[in-house]
Order: sequence, then structure tokens, then C-alpha cells
Amino acid sequence: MDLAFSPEDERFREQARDWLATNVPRDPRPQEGPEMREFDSAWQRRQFDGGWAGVSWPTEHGGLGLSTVRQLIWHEEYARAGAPYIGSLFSAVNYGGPALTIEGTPEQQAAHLPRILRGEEVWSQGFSEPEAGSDLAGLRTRGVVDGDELVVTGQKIWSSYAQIADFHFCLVRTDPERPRHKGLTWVLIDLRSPGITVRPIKTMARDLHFCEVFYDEARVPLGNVVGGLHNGWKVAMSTLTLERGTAFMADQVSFERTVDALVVEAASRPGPRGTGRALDDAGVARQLADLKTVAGALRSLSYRSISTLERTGAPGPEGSMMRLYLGEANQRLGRAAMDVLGVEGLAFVAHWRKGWSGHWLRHFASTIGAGTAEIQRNVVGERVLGLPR
Amino acid sequence: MDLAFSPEDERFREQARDWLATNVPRDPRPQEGPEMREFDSAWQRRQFDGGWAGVSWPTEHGGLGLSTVRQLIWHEEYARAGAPYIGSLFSAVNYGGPALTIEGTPEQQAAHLPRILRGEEVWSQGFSEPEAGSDLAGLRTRGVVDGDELVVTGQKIWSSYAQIADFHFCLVRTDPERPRHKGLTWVLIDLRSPGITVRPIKTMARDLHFCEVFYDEARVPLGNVVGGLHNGWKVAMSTLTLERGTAFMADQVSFERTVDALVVEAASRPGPRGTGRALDDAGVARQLADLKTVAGALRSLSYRSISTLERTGAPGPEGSMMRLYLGEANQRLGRAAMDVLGVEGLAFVAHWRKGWSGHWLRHFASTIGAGTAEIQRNVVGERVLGLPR
Amino acid sequence: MDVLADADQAEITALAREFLTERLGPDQAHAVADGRAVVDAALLGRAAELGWFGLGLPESRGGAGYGLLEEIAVFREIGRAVSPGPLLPMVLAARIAVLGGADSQAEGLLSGTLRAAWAEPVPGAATVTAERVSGRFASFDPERADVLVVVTPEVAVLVPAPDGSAAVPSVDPTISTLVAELEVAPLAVLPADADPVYLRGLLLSAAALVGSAQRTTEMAVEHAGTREAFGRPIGTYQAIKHRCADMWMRTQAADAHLVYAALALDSGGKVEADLPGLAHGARSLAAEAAARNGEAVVQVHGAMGYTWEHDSGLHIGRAEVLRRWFGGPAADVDAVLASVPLSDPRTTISQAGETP
Amino acid sequence: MDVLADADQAEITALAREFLTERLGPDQAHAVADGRAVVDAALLGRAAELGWFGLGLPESRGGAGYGLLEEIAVFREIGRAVSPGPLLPMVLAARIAVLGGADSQAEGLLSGTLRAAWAEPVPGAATVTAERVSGRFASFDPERADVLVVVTPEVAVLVPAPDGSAAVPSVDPTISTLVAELEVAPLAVLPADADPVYLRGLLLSAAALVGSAQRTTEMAVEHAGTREAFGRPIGTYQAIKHRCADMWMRTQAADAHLVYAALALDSGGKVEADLPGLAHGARSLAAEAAARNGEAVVQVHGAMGYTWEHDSGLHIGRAEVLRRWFGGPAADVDAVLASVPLSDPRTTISQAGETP
Repeated sequence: MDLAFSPEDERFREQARDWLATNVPRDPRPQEGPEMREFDSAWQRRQFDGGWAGVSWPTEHGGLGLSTVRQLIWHEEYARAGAPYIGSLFSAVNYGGPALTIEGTPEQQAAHLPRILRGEEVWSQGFSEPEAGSDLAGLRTRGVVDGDELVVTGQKIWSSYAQIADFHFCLVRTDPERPRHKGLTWVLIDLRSPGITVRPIKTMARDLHFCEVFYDEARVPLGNVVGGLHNGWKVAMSTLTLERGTAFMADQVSFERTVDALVVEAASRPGPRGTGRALDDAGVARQLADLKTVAGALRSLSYRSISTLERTGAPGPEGSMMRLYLGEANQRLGRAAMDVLGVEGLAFVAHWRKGWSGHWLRHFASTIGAGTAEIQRNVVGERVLGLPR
Repeated sequence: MDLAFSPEDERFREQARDWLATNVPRDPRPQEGPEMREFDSAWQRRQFDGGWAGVSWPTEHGGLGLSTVRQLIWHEEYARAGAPYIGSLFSAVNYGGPALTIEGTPEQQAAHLPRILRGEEVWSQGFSEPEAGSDLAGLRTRGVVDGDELVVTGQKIWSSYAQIADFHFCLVRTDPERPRHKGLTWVLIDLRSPGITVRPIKTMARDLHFCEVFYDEARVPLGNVVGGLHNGWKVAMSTLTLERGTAFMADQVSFERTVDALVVEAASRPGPRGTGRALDDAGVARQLADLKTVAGALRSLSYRSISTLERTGAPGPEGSMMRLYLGEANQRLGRAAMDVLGVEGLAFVAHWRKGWSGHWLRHFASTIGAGTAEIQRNVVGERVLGLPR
Repeated sequence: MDVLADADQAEITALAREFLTERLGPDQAHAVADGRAVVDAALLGRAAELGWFGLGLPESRGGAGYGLLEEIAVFREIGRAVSPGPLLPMVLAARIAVLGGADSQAEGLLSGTLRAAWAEPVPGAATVTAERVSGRFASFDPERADVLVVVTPEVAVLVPAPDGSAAVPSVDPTISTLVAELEVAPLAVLPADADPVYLRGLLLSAAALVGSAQRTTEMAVEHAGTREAFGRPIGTYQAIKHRCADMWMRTQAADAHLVYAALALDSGGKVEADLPGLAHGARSLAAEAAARNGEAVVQVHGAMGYTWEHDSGLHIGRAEVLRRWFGGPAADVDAVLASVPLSDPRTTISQAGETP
Repeated sequence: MDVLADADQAEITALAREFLTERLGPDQAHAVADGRAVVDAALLGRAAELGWFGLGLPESRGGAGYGLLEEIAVFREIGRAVSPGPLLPMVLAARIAVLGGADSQAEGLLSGTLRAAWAEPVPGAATVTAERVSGRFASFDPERADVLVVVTPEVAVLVPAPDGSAAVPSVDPTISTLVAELEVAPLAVLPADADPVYLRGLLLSAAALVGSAQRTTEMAVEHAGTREAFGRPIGTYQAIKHRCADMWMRTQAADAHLVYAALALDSGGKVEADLPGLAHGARSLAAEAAARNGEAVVQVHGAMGYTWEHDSGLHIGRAEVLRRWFGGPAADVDAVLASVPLSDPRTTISQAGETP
């Protein structure tokens, strides 16, 4: 047992830190529209040119093929350097692309992976539907094989960044006769195809990155099916495992910085009765100490998960809880921040660097997205603890 | 709408207050054994002799037959006077006896009700079984009709005060062929009958008032069946409605006094860092203010429930939540008290007048007894809100 | 003793619901949030015609002569409807002007031609007396306001509204906010010993919060009963069912305590002496119910509940704003604890509380 | 970097579990609670033979030469087994005596012939220096003790045990307690700059709490999987299933953070500089996990979990006692917040945290 990294890992950390120190963009990341895409792409291109794109991607697909320990180091240094949120490239770089490295054909890989790594291709996920949220296998969007094409009709929802994306990777029902999980297909759809309408959905946090995507007999080449017809459930599960795994490690590191910022905020403002510091309010202090500790515990859990992965080839069961644990902590953080600011903190402020209300509102989604809290607790209860369904 | 009581009600309140002021026993109530029973009986007898026994009982059965408003007033004055907990007479006076006034035959009523009102008869409830807790209808204790007797074999558990009681009112399965709810019978069993063994169960709060009661072919006269053979479920439900209704109104009033005592405690002790008062710790203050408010809200809910009863003849749906609401508040109170006392409060102290750890431990049972928190939330969700089962 | 609504109050509730549904309900709130509409003088005039701004004022002074309970019935509906517009400031401003003898303001406020906005003192940074209002205040919807309402436990005043054009959107998308310095003399003054306007306003804000909690409970229950997942209505799952039960429980407790506190205040303290503790207690339950139910209604609705189009965000934002008025949660804690007698009940009684 | 137990540690865990199950497990704890047994010198001698009291001391000083992680492995098992007896005070007392150069006490403590008990300073009412221990202390199991262990962030000392015959049962039915005044000079002194005995002890107590949380999780999961209600195992109901999931989550987080903190402490602060914040954070997670799991395990077991015979009461009492040592929850809050840098990360970085 040892917390220390190997000298080689430490050298990698230094190199990453050095490169990030001089290359992280200092301009604020635009929050919407083509400017956002342009910013995200340019930053990805810069990482690619610097030899840092695809830390965890296999080398045969242009990645660095590094160990999970080095991914961890990269994420830690990335966050420490204040590098931009990956934003619109999240789906392609962090899990859609990696899924293609596992499930795609050589042709599919050649067509997309280099472009993704260079920041030239934006993907969006199309799994959820209005009538199939938590119950993913209940989805209804149809894909009918017609010659060498799939004709897709239906509606997807909660597709992040679809309004600026090039491709939509969807799960569609290609065989309604088979059992629910067995008639689905995973397919990559060019969003510029005829018959597709994208409508952004404004959230209660007032941002526009979720979209509805409507399909009206859109025609997709069968060559875009990944993992084979009717085999989509398996592909989707491996995609989701990636989404729920290391892909959000950066979020954990940034959570700790957000907690630190709130402690500083509470130390510099008066308490709820106008006296002392907010941080001297024992209730506030207890909440903030709890959040700071949770931030540390998430790091400790990551270390444990990575150690297990390194030793056994599979991550430990911690992974199934970390996203929920972080999401609920972010919700508590939001509420604590609103209490610290009191009546002076009621202005809507989108970005946490200028205020807290946006953080508070945004994290109402943290126990819904990527599996509701209820589903995630079911998963822990059933798959980890072995309780009956 | 009016909070004021009628002049007649106010006169009743004054009379109750006057009588209680001079008659409430000042000796501490013994916590165990025959001394406890003797104390409880003597106090009940005193109320009977003073004309105050059975405030809510029908006049034809020796009660005062008073309105729910007057019951409320009596409970309020009773608690305000610091009158003793009803203790071992709870089951007979507060809901077993009242159930008999509704469901019993004239012979049964004549045999028991006067003795109960005079404090001469102690009853204990025998509904739960080791394999049938929340799922009451799953009970297995058998009652076989043999001539003019019922032969009872099985095991009951969580029967309060059975070790000092005279009678055990049980739900037994008399027809295993019928559907679960339809083959049960409510029967009153003399605990001195042969074939009955009573074993007290010590709790983690270190008291001994719960018992197991074992039946080995105990013979019970059929005349002790209440409400008819195989009709026990209906009788039990009306019993439980009484148990969960106004019967625990006194607990609510005493809860507020307990909160007040903890506030005084927190105002007279140093805070968790040894500085100031514990009450100046904003976290402690928030908890105590919450508890004080919950105490008030319970009173407000009682008033609403009684108003509904007076107007419509049936209590409002509030009743189904109040016991759980109080139980959870008592648990929070226990935790808050342990925090207020800190490392100096770890001695086990049974009675709240001398310390708080007994209160804390005792209320672990508050979300289990008389229907677990889970069952009670199901009831609210299904019967009050109409959600599907 | 009877704490249930009487026929008159039920009628007031029904009328209010009808008007609000048509003119000042969630649809209008969404329109205001989207910038497609404003609550203008005409709309305030309509509410004034219904007598809302003088509901609790004597008929001899231009009011409707109703009591606090009727005002509460209306504000519960306002909360259910997440009505946009400065309804609470208007009602309190009219009361201050009428009872404080500021006749010219009184007329304008009762008729809805003069517009009031809320100004909440920033704790520790503001001073409010009958002579002077100074320091930092958070105002809400100040842009078109003529007067600001400032209410403390000691005194309630109206002051001329300063330039509010720098106001920004708040977490309630129908309400703007501005934190700024004031240094001004009141136009109208109503001391607490003349009228408990602080406590009345506190209870009206609690009523709006209770109404919101009632509505979000209904929304959650309705969705849980119809939305299906894995072949069953989601309300059959205990995680959802129990959440709905808790929403209902919180709301019932808050509403019952609100009515109790209002009846006690209406009785002038004859029934219960500790009016501030009661009223702040009722507000704290209402605020917690509205805020926790806001979280729960989103969770029950899933992603749909997180959208801008859904009503949940309106309820969440409104609850967060309202619960910060009247001193916010810290004032609730202080007032409730101030009501606890300092003698130890354990030494003054013999046995109560020795529950098993 | 590898934070998983190695083969040696796994063996230590297995051996400890075997010994504890046989000699110092729940059965013995119940026997002590019922007054049918005491943890006597013979039993302490057996533990001493296993080398437990010097596990983390150098072999050259009579110890086993293991590190903190091995001690943690043992104390996790002690927590799982709710072992009766003053094991934590013995380990810390031996460390203080050995490293503090109090040779005569050292020998007795390592061999289990000298008996130690815990004395926790009452905040604000006690003073502990290398020269003097005075003021009010809560001691635990003081009756048969020879020395009391007093540990603060600055200094750790042993003092002669005063008369403990007035001790009364605590909420942990295997442990007695006595709050009394001390005024005495230390027998042995170990300053924090010579050895971080405070932080080591804090982590050992956290390990016992984590072990308890692990065990109650297992108990709840096992019961939920087998006990039936309404024809189904109760673990199929979300109220129970999700409660079990939360028990597991809390425990995993607490255990992972405990190991991280211990490795950091063992590295002498090379990896992580903020050792007090880390250690107190780990303890607070462990204490919360043990206490909340204690509540949950009773609820999952229903009335059965509330009985004296059940193990749940042992875990609940133990957690409540242990979490009040080392300054209790307030010390955790203070130490964790002291670790936060005072410069605002929002002004020192550009974009991190702008998650969607």
C-alpha cells in the first residue's frame, strides 16, 4: 500500500503540468452557440497538437494509451491548471469515441476517431425518449431496414449539444417482435440528414444545451450501425459504463475547488444575523466541513477504484456510487451557498465564479441525469449488495 | 373559524385543572414490576373516584361521554399538570376498552369495562408475531374451536406489559382455509390460563415492558371472542384506529415539554467547543427551533383533526401522519440532546428528567412500533393520496 | 374551537382561484419569465377591483373588511398559482398607508395605480426607524415601483422608490432584484404597537409558501400516478410513493400551523401569547415545505421537471425568494427559541414525558 | 500508487477476526453487558501475546514493527466485532509509554498487566500540558484501570488512574463512564512533534467506527434478503433496498478515506500536507457512517433490532461513545475547515468548475 506515484508517473505529472501551464486558454469559455463549439474545438486541437489528446484512448486510434493512474494524474493536473470544461466534446471524446474503439468497425474508426481527437467532430447522445427515461429499454424510436439504409422515425430527448453537433448516436428499436432489450440497435446518425429536426430545451437553470431531436423517416446508411443490428443494448451498456466511469473524474476535482471557493465566500461575508462571519455560524461550518470531506472522500474512492482496476483489470464497485454521491453533494453545496448569501444572493448568476445561484439551480439535475438517484440506488442494492429485485 | 373554546368548554377546563392540581400524585412512577402496576391502578382509581375516568368512553359504559374537544382539553390539562404517564393501563383504557364498547357483547362489556375504568384490570395487546410484524395479516397463531372453547397455540411478541397484565387481546387464525384477512378472530385471553408462558424482552433502551407470550394449547371460552368468529380483522382495524388516533395525544403534549427542557439544558451548558452556551451554536439552535415548531404543528394538526371530526363525524387524514411525524421528531430530539451534552452525556440515564440518553435510545422504536415508518408512508401514499399499490 | 374554513372563506378561495387561473396563474408567470408579458397597471387595477389590496382593511377605510384568515386564503391561492406581480408588497403597503394615515398613498395603493415593491434590510447593514431608512437593502421588482415597503418587527414604513433600472433577474424568473443603498425618510409609518403588520405579512408570505407546497404535492402525485417506468406507474415504487407522502405531510403540518398562528394573531394574542414565535414557526414550516417540495417535484418528474417550460422552476424560485424575506430562516430560529420559557419543566412538573 | 490491502494485511485481518470471534466478539460483548463476564487481565494478556498493544511500535522497542495500516486493519475488525475491553486506550498508552521513555509503564502495557482507560477532556473545562493534567474529564471503563490516557493535538500523556468506583453504565452497555475532576502530574509524556499519537489514535478510532458500519451494513443486507413481509423479501421494497444502498455508500466512502488518510499520515506528510484535516475528515465520515448505519440497521430489523439481545444496540452505543472522543464532531469541523486555503480559487484559475 502506498500513496506515492512511481518516478515515471511523477515525470508524466510534471510534463502535463508544464504543458498545461503554458497552453490552457485564458479567455472565458463561451456558454452558447457556435462560439462555444469553436472554443471547445480549438482547445481540443491544441491538446492534439501538443500530443495530449486521448490520454486514455488506445495508441492504434491515435490516443496516448496510458494507464488509468496516468489518466487520474492528467485529470488532476487539468483541474489544478483551471483548464476549460470539455463541454460540447464530452460525448465524443469521453465515451462515444472510446465506445467506437471497442465496438466499431475499422472503417467506422477511421472515419471518426481521428476527427474526434482533433476536435473536428461533435457528437451528441440520443438514448432517452419522452416515454423512456429511467427505463431505457422501453424506447420507441423505430429503425426500419430498407435496402442498405435504416429509416428512423421517432423522438429523442435530453441530447446535450445536439444543436451544434455533427452526429447523434442513438439507440433505436429495429425489431419490435423481440424482447425489449434484444431488438435495439446503436447507430451513428449524421444530424444534417433530411428528416431531422433539432429543438433546444431551455432548463430551469436557463441554459440551452439539452435538445429534443425529432426523426421523420430519416435515412441512415447501414454502415453507420455500430456493433451489429439488434445488438444495441450491449453497445449502449458499454457506452454508459464509460459515461459513468472515469469520464467525470474532472467533475470531482473541480467540486473540491468549488467547495474551497464557498468556504472563502463564507469567511468573507457576515453571518445570517449580520454579525461575525458566515463561517462562524456553526450550522454553515458543519455543512462546509462535510462538503470538504466528501470532496476528499471522492478522491479516495477514485484512488481505490483505480487501484482495483490496475490490480484486477476491472474497477471496484465504488464506481456505481460515486456519481450519485457527488451529485447529492453538489446539491447540498448549492443549498449551503444560498444560505451563506442569504437575501443578497437571490440574483440569477449563471457562472459559479460570479455567484452561486446558477450552481444551485443546475444541480437539481444531478440526481436525474445519467440514471436517476432511484435507479442508481437500485443498482447498488441489487448488483453490489445482491438484494432481490 | 375560531381558536376560542366555548364558555362551557372553558368551564370544563377549569374544573379539570382544579381537580388535577390537587390530585396528581407527586411520587415518581415506578418503572417496573408490581409497584408500577399498583401505582398505575391507584392513579386510575383516583381518577375514577373523582369522576374523571373514561373521558371519551360512552356514558352507558361508565365514561363521561364527552366530545373530542373535551378529550383534547383533558389531555392538555393532564399534561400541563404533569400527571403520570398512563403506563400499563394504556392498552385497556385508551383503546382495548373503547374497542369493546363498540364490538363487545353486553356480557363482555359488563364483565370488563367497569373493572378497566376502576384500574382493576390490566390488558396487553397480542397482535404481532415473530414472522408477522408489519404484515399483520400474515400471523400464524392458531385458534381451533373445540366445543365451547378456542384452543390457542402459537407465539405473540411485543406485547407491552404482558408480564403484569390480566388479559391479552389477541388476533388468532381460526380458519386457515380462508383468505389471509378473513380467517382471523379477535379474542380476549386470561393470561393466567394454563398453557401460557410470558417472557419479558429487554430492549436496547434497557427496559422490560415488551413481552413474548407463548401459547401451547391454551383453552379460551368462546364467550371471550369479540365481534364474532373469523371477524377479527375488522375488530383489529378499529382497535388500531383507536390506538393510532387520539390515544397518543398526551404524548404530543409531553413532547413539547421535553423540547422546552432541552432548550433550557442547551441554555445552561457550554457549547461543543467549551465556549458560550450550547444554544448559541447555530446548528443546535436550528434543530431546537425546528423541534419546538414541530411540537406546535402537532397541536395545530390535532386541532384540525378534531375540528374535522366535530364537523363531519370522521377525523381528517392528518391522523395517519401524526404518529410518524412525532416519532421522527422524537428521534431528532434524542440526537440533538446527545449533541448538546457531548462527551459528558454518555452515561445511560433511563429517565428524561435526569438526562437524555434514555430518551435517545427509547425512540429508536418510534419508527417501528404501531406500524413501521415504511408502512405508515405507504398508507399515506395509497389511502390518502390515492397512489397505486 | 373550529379551525376549518367556513363557507365564506371557501367562496373567497374559489373566486381567487378562478381569477388567478385566468389572469395571474402559471401561464402568466411563464409569459413574464419569457419576457412576453409584464404585470402592468391594468392587471393590478383588476386585482384592486376585486378588493385584494384592502381585503383585510376595514370597510370604513376603503377595505373589504375581511380578517386575516381571508387574506390567507387568497395568498394560499397566489402561492398555488405562482402568480407574478407585487401582490404581497401591495397588500402590506396599502395597510401601512391606510392605518398609518398616509391618505394619498393609500388611495393609489388600494386602487392599484401606485405600485409597491419589497425592500428587505440586509442583516447588520441596514437601519429602519420611523424617521429614517438607511443602509443596504435587497429590493424585488423595483423597476416600475413607486414606493418600497420596508417592514421590521418594530415598525413598517413606505419610502419613495429609487431608480431600480439596474435590477437583474432573480432565481424566480418572474421577479427582478437589486441590492443597493438607501438613505431616505419614510412617506408613511406604522409602528408595530399600532398594528402587527410585520406578523401579518409574515403569515401571508407563509400562506403563499404553503400554497406552493400544496400545488407541487398535487403535481407530483398526479405524475406519479400516471407516468410509467418498467411497466408500472412510478408511484408504485416506494422511493416515489414515500417522497409524495413526505411532501403531503410537510404541507399538512405547515398549513395547519399557519391557520393556528393566524387565528391566534387574529384573536389579538388572547389565545396564545407568543405571536412572534408562532408566526415565525409557521413561516419556517411553510418555507421548508415549499423548498423541499420544490426539490421533490423535480425529482419525481425527472428531466421533464428540470425544464424551463415546467412549473417546478417557478415554484422553486418563488420559494427561495419568499423564504428570505422577513429576516429569513435565522429570524425564525431566533423568534421560536425566544418563546421557550426559561424555567425547566423537569423541575416544575412531576411525571409527564415518562413515555415508554 | 496502490491503496488496496496487501497479502500481509489481509492475513492480519483474518487472524484478528479469528481471535476476536472466539474471544472478544459480540458474544463476549453481550456477556459483559449482562454482567456475566469482564474483560480481565487474562484476556488482555492474550491480546498482548498476539502483539496487539505494540503492533505499530518498532521491534527494537518491544513492538511488532508494523505500520499504521496494519493497526487500522486490526481496529476495523475490533469495530466489526464490537469487542469489549480497553483496546484503543491500551494501544495508545503503550505507544506513549514506549516512545515517551516511560519504561516501567511500557513493559506493563505491552504485556497487558498494566491497564489503561480513556480520559477525554471536557471542552473548555480541562487543561493538558506536559507538566499537569487538570480540570474535568470524562473517563471510560475507569474502574480497573491503572493509568488514564489523555491525548490532545499538542501532547499525549499518561496519568495515574484515580478511584473509578463511581463509574456508571454508559450508552455502550460494555463501557462504564465517569465525569470527574483531575489534578495530577503525568507519568509519561509524548509531545506531538515527537510522534503524531493524536492523529494515529483518531484514525484507529475511525477504523473501529468503519468496522462497525461495515458490520451493520452486512447485518441489514442479510436480513433484508431473507425476512419476508407481504410475501416478498423486504429487500425488494425500495425503502429497505435504498436504505441498504446508503449504508453501503457511507461505509465505502468512510473506509476509502480512512485508508487514504492513514497512508498520508504514514508517509509523514510527504504526499498530503494537511494531516489533521484529513484525519478528522476521515473520522467524521466514519462516525456518521457508524451512527447512521446504527439507526438504519434497527429500522431494517424492525422490533427485533430494538432488543437487548440483538447486536444493533452494541453498535449504536459503541459508535456514540467513540465519536465523542478526540474532541468529537466539533473538532472535526474545525480541523477540516482549517485545511481550506484562504485564497479564492475563483480568482486564481480561469475556468474549472464550469460544468454544465
